[in-house]
Amino acid sequence: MMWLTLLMAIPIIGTGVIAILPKKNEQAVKQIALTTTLIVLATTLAMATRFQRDNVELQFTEKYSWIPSFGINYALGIDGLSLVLIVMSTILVPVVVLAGWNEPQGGRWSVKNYYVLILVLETMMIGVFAATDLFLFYVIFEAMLIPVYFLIGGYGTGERSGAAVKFLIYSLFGGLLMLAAIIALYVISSSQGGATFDLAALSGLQMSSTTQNLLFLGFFIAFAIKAPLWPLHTWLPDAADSATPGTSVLLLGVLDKVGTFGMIRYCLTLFPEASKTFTPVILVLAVISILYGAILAIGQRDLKRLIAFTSISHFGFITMGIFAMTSQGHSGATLYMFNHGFSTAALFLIGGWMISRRGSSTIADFGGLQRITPVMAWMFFLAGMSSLALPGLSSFVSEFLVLVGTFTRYPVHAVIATFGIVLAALYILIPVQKALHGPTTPGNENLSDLNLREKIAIAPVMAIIVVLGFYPSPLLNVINPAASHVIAQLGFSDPAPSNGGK
Amino acid sequence: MNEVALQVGQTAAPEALLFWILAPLTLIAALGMLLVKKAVHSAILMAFVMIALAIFYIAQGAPFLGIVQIVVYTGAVMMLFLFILMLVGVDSSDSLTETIRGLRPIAITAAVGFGGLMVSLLSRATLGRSAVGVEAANSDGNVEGIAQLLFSTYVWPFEVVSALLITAALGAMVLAHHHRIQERPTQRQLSIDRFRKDSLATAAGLPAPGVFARHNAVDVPALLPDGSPAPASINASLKARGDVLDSSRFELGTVDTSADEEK
Amino acid sequence: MDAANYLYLSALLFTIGAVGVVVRRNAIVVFMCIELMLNAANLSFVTFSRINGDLNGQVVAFFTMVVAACEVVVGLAIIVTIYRSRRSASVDDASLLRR
Amino acid sequence: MMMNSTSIVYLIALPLAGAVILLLAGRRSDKWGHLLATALCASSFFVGLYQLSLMFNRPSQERPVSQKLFEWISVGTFKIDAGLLLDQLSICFVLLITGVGTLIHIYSISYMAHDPHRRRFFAFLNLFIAAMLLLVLGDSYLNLYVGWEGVGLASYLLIGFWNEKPAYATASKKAFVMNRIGDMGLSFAIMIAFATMGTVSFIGVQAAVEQTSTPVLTGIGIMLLVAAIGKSAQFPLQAWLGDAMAGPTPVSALIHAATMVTAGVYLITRSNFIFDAAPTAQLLVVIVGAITLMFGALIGTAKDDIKKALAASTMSQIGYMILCAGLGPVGYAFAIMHLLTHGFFKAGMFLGAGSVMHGMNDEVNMRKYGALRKAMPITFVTFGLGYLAILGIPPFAGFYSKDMIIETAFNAGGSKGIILGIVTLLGAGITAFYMTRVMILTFTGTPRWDEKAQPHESPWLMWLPMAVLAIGSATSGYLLSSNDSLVKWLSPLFESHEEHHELLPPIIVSALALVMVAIGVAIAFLKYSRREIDAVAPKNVSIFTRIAREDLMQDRLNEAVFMRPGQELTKTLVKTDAVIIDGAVRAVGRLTIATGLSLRRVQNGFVRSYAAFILMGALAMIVAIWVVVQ
Amino acid sequence: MSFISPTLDYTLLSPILILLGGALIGVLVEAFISKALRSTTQLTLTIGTLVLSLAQLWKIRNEQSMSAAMGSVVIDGPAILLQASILIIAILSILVIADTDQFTALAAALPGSEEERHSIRTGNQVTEVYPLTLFAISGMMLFPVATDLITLFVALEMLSLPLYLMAGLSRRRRLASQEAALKYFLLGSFSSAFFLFGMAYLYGYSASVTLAGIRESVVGGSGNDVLLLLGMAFLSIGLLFKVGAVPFHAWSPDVYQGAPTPITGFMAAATKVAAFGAMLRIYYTVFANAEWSWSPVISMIAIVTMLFGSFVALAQRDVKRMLAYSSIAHAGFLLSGVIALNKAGLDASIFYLFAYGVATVGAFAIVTLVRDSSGEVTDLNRWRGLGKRSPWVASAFAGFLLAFAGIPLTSGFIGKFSIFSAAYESGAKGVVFAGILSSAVAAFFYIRVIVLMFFTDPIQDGTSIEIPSVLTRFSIIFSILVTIALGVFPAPLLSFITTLATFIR
Repeated sequence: MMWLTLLMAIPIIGTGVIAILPKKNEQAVKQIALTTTLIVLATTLAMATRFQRDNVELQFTEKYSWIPSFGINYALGIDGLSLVLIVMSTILVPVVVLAGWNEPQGGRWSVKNYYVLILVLETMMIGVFAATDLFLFYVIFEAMLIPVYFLIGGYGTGERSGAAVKFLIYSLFGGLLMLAAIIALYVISSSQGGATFDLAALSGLQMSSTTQNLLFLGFFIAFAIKAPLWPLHTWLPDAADSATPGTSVLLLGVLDKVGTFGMIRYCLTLFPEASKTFTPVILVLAVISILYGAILAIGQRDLKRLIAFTSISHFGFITMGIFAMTSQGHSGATLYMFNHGFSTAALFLIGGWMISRRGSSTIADFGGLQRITPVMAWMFFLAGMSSLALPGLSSFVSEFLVLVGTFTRYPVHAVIATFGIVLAALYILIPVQKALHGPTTPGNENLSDLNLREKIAIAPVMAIIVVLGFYPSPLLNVINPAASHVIAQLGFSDPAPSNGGK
Repeated sequence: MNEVALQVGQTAAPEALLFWILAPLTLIAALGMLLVKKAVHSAILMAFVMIALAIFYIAQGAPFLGIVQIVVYTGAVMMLFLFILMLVGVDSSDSLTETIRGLRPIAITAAVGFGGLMVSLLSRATLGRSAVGVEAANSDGNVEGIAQLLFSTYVWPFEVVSALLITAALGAMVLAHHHRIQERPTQRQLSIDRFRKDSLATAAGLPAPGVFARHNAVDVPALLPDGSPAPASINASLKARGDVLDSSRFELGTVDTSADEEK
Repeated sequence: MDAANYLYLSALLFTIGAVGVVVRRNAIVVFMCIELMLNAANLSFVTFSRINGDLNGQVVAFFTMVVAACEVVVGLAIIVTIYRSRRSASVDDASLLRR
Repeated sequence: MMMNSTSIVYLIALPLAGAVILLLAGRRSDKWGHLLATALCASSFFVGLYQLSLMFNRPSQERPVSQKLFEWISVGTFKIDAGLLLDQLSICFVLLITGVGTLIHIYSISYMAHDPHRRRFFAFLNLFIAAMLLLVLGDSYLNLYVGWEGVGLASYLLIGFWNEKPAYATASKKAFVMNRIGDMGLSFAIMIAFATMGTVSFIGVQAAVEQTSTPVLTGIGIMLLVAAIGKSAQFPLQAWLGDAMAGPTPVSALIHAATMVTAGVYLITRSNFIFDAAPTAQLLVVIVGAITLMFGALIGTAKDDIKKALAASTMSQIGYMILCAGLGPVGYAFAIMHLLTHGFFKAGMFLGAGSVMHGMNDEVNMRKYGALRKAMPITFVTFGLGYLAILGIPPFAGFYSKDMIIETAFNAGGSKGIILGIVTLLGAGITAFYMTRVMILTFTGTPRWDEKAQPHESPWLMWLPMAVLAIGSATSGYLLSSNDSLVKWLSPLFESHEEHHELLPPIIVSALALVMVAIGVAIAFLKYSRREIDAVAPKNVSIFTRIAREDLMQDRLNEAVFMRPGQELTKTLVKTDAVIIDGAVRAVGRLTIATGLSLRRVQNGFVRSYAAFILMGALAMIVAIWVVVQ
Repeated sequence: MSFISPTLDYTLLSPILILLGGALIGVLVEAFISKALRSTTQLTLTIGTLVLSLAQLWKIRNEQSMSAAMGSVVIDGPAILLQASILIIAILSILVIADTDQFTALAAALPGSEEERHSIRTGNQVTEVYPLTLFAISGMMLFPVATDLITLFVALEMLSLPLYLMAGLSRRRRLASQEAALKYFLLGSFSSAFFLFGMAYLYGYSASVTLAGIRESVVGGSGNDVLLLLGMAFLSIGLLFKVGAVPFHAWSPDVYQGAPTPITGFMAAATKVAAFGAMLRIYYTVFANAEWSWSPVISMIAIVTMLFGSFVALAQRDVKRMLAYSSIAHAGFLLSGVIALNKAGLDASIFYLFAYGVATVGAFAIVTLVRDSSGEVTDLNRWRGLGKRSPWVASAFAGFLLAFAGIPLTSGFIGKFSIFSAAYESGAKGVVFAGILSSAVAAFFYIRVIVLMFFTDPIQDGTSIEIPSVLTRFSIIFSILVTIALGVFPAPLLSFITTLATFIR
């Protein structure tokens, strides 16, 4: 059964249905969109149950010739890493649809367009994680920019068009560098027994170390822009500031993961030697991202920008985990991707509700929400706790795994990065104090608490945050084989306990 | 010319004499084309160059081309040029001062560099085969030889060129052909119209353009007694071209009488 | 006397024609300079025809003349049209299109 | 092989269930929430008692039991089970936490009766109990870490319970952040342990200690100490504790006196195997303890806020425990003993303070008290018993535990022993001074009440727990030390290589201590009992008093060293990000456009220029050919 | 010396002959059909001719011949492909050209004269554009298949002369339009003079005017290379001028802007195919063995062209000028296909030419639709909020722009990818890198237009979207469909090209 193609097709079918609906009938459009995303979710979960978790090979593979002259295939397949990210994406989309029920109203275009964009984006999100053909991956990687661009520019607030352009230009620039590297890979592959874009075949190519280093950089810079790594991050705060909360969730929660996903799937597998060469630099950048993102988050006055900067810090952790080259670091990073999706989703969605109710995103405009809108306030608090990686909540497991995994090989980096957890306490508790605590600020008195729809939307996110904090095994069991496979392929094994040299 | 490779063998002395007399003259004429102010002089010089070239053609065993050059080029094409020059104004002359900044040095550099390098390069060229001379090819007669090629080997481009000629004719027609909009009124008709039409306001003729005291060019409207400009005083096609000066400048404002008061 | 001399002459005439296009402002003179360049090329063709000992070069020169004639028709028509609209044959006056 | 148990988890599950139910049920549980919470806490206490009884019935080596719940994290060799470990040490804590916890639940029913959010308060209390139990029951450092941060969270929530007051909200944030600094130490310890030993469970680490080099152990030890410093408000991370008094008084009693703040002591005693093998770390522990002991005591002398005075005292008393725990195998048991007795008497006193505040319209300034003895006799008695206990007057609890510590300090040997002995003795004296001051200012002398104040005794729901704790304060010392019962109970856990080098005989130490106490009490009487107390704190006081009132400048120091530079750094970086990094990006954009604009000028509209381009292009080509031909 | 009677293979030449025949009939139509019927007749005739020619081309798609016209014309795979591209682009363009509102009512009338007004009133039309276009198309068809220098030169002039004329036929801004014609004409003849001069040297070098003869000399020539190098350089100038490569590009922004927009679209798309077609043939077959000499120069030009086009496009405020610079940049990209000098490069170039041509026609067709009361609005600032007023038109335009920018799932991406990979394969890494860099810059201005259309609010200045005629609409829809289809399923076309595209020598 073509599970992955089916997954990608369902949203497209939904798009078709929405397209034939009259523009006026917004409710029907929304309901169809929600139903479609829920069907996708159900199908994903059905697929996930059939996933053989100890099998490190790609599963649910499909392969059809697409452009034979270049050896390009429509090839899909997933391993634990992709599965986890696909599951995350398909959970987040219905949540976003439900949570942002009234979001598209403020847009430049119709509600219908909004959901068409969202559904198209969902197809691409599944495709980008499932692609096992480099060309297919790149096509989706770039094409994804377009719906997001229109989502930010068309339905955002404030300086939305500027932010959308900045996002697009940044991403396109990275994408073009990657294209150069892809072209080089293609040419090299065709000189070594047949042009191909098959991931497995490409990873066996012979390259001089200079070539490998250059190509690695081409890929890595593209991914580092996506998963914003210092100093390529400046598009993110602007984009998050302007986008609707729902878009921000998809942008930070899913799209940016393509960056970190790509680092594992493409940078490490295709260029093992170059990965090793660049590891020291990347780790330093990751550590800078962690601290820099955190410090800047502390310095923000705007709630959305603050959340964006926390994500920069979190992506620093993920990158660090990936390049620590230990199974703990890798599994932790993958798990972190999943968890970050939900904690950021929670922060953005609840923050978005706060902002839309108050009509301002300046933190100082809030105050005393805990008494006016207790449910919303406590949900925000819980999301914040997840973001600062409180033990017992999901992010802790991943963050700690990353730190431990890094420490065993790169103790200094891990130690410096750990200071991030103190900064995390500050960047979460400062907005909590200003927005939720303290006396009620004038203008807030009549804010309404979450309604039933919003509660239903946020409930699964919260549940995942709490449950995975205590019981991450189901996910880890899926992630571990894939993670150790990558590590082993690179020729790394976890450092043995050193006993301090005794 | 020392080891130059393009050895064709020494040609007959008369040809050399012809060349050394005519070639400098040709060059001078060509240079003159650039340096004379009047376009018509350029055209005359150009005609001279063409005739000189025709002579060279004949000298080099291409009598047919030489004749065509004189008949078609000098006779037809150059005459067309002159014809158009007449149309445009035979006295029209260029100022030779350069108005585009930086172009003069570029032109001089290009002239010197291009010419010098071309000569230098040609002097280095070798062919690696000996020159043949056109006598053998002309054995059946130059015209016949050319005809042979034209109507067998090059029949396709020859046919296609006809399309080119049609294009040119069509193009010239598109750009030049006027449709007769209406019957041109006869003198008689005009005269009748002048007096028998709607009003007699213009029976004495339209006002002449220009204001003597301030500005008397044809593109300046005359002023009516109330000081406002008279639109009818301007030629319609000037108006259509937008070449009319803004008439408001010439409206009578408050008359400056300060000088009078002083007295 | 070397046939190559014709080639030098041709090159120089071509150069003069090319420079003329750049320095002259009257559209008709500019166009004549272009004709000069074509003629220079023809001279080369005829000379090479002699060196190579075949008539192909002469045929090319013949074609060139025909083509040049067509070009002249079209070109002069354009120049006349623009002169009629603008009352000027200076190429420098035709510089509306720049931004 | 350790015995398995299936019932340990209920200790945690019961209060946790309470917290979850109360939080999710929301307002619907307002009516019965506090009762449920109290009941669940109490049942947890009874489970604890049941476990104790089971333990008694087993021979001492088989007493520890464990329970594996599920596999929590497993990646490569990093395998952490959600596992619990109940041994002689943790059961002490379990009983203290649930016992004192239950009493404080009961107390709070009445104390918080008029608060609209009482239910939430109880939910947080239950959450705290659950987290604290997880802290002491976790079988690995990582499990402990979960509880460790969990109590931090509960503490944060409870300190900030009345967060509509900005100062309280700030206090809670401060507590959390400073705790996190300590937590970072714990993270480091865990990371080092995993990297060097490959395990982070207590048993595993204990087994691996022998193969591990001393520098590593010292590192782990120091990092654990950092954790303890943060959680137990030791020098230099002590500043949050005073502010933490912003929380409701029962919270101060439970979390910031009896249980959470002593978690540092638990961590050090739990990690005895590491510290035993890392003398440098151990020495640092002692030094930190000694400094904090004096630090807290000195602050205590200057505080007019009854809760802050008690908080300072807590800090100081925990300093005693930490010091003692740093003295190695001989000290662990005594540290625990003091911890337990302190739990009783300090909780009792805090509840007493709460009772006083309850009767005095939430007034905390002792200068506005006076002569409350008659108005609230029960409070006076229970507080008084606690007072006697903390002073170390025989036969009250403090006498046994504190004397042991002083004795152990003297016995530490060499100049270290002498210094530590003197410090602990001095501390005892100062403690006597400031506690007597508290007693005098609060209960004796003339009333300095506000007009509106109508002091009255608290209802029985409040005084009953106070009474129970007072009884504990009076008797627990004797019960725990008779027959060395606690020491023997704990001894299987601690490697004891007894090396007694008694500097002074116990009796002399006791005598010295009592003399110091007497001196302290006497000075306090002389200073506060014989003349009128100002209702407003006098301004023209010595520099020392002023420094002491400012908590020995700790906040100013933090502000100057960390906060200000931190804020500056943040501001600078925010600016840098906008101006330099984003600026560079924008500059590239602008440069691109500028390049386009300047190149556009080439297109000047003149056909002759265009022809010149072509000619120049041709010239360039010819030049290239010429170069090639050369 | 006896006369060899010439033989022409009329089947193979039929596509071109049909066009010439159609054009001649068109001329007759001008003479004999009444004004009222003329424009319909011409349109039908022209489309019929083009379709017939295309059908004929399809029939001979697998033919190969060097001697179709006494060795003047070669018919091979690339020839068929290029001719087909030109024809398809021509059909699309004709549909847009059919919107006669773009053309002056009477070219001979003075701008603003009573005569002109009268012509407009009476609905007079310059229907001569149809035969002129057909002549231009025949020239374009001939250009890439010519195998001797004479045919090459004649074809070059034949495609140019009608374009010179048509550039001056705009209905609005006639002075600018005439200026465009003058500039195009002067510079065009200037560059053909270079072309001719280059031919002379090649003839001198090889003693042959056929490409095959020149090739032989290049492969096994005995003299030195001076004449070859000069010949190549001057010939290249002519070709590079036609494709609009820097520094021979300067005509294109002015001419694109001044010419009637449908002609601009036709010219930008079809001329490029023809010129690159000829260039590919010449470089791949004739000059291939002298690669050492021209490759660095062309690489240099390609790099400069890409960068210059992209950077200057950024600074444009007029949509037609912007597209002109964009086409300059694309000429640079296409040159990398010439540099590649391998099969992949040939395939990629042909694909790119077709994809780019179709998108270009579509883009310019859309430009014709944005008007105010006085005609087309090409000022970008007045395109603000177009997405709001007519989302479909704006979306289609955005689609073309994205294709130009080379965003995946558009034909532009596949084209860019294939051409760059071919260039990379041949070792021209610098060119590829410059291409990537300039693509990044180019993305800037394409996106700027999209932002203008979609993310800014419309200004009320009377700019409106003309409801497209059925023909224009068809052209646009077809173009956008092809653009997307070639982005998503390029395989059929690519493999078709791969099987066919081999130069025979």
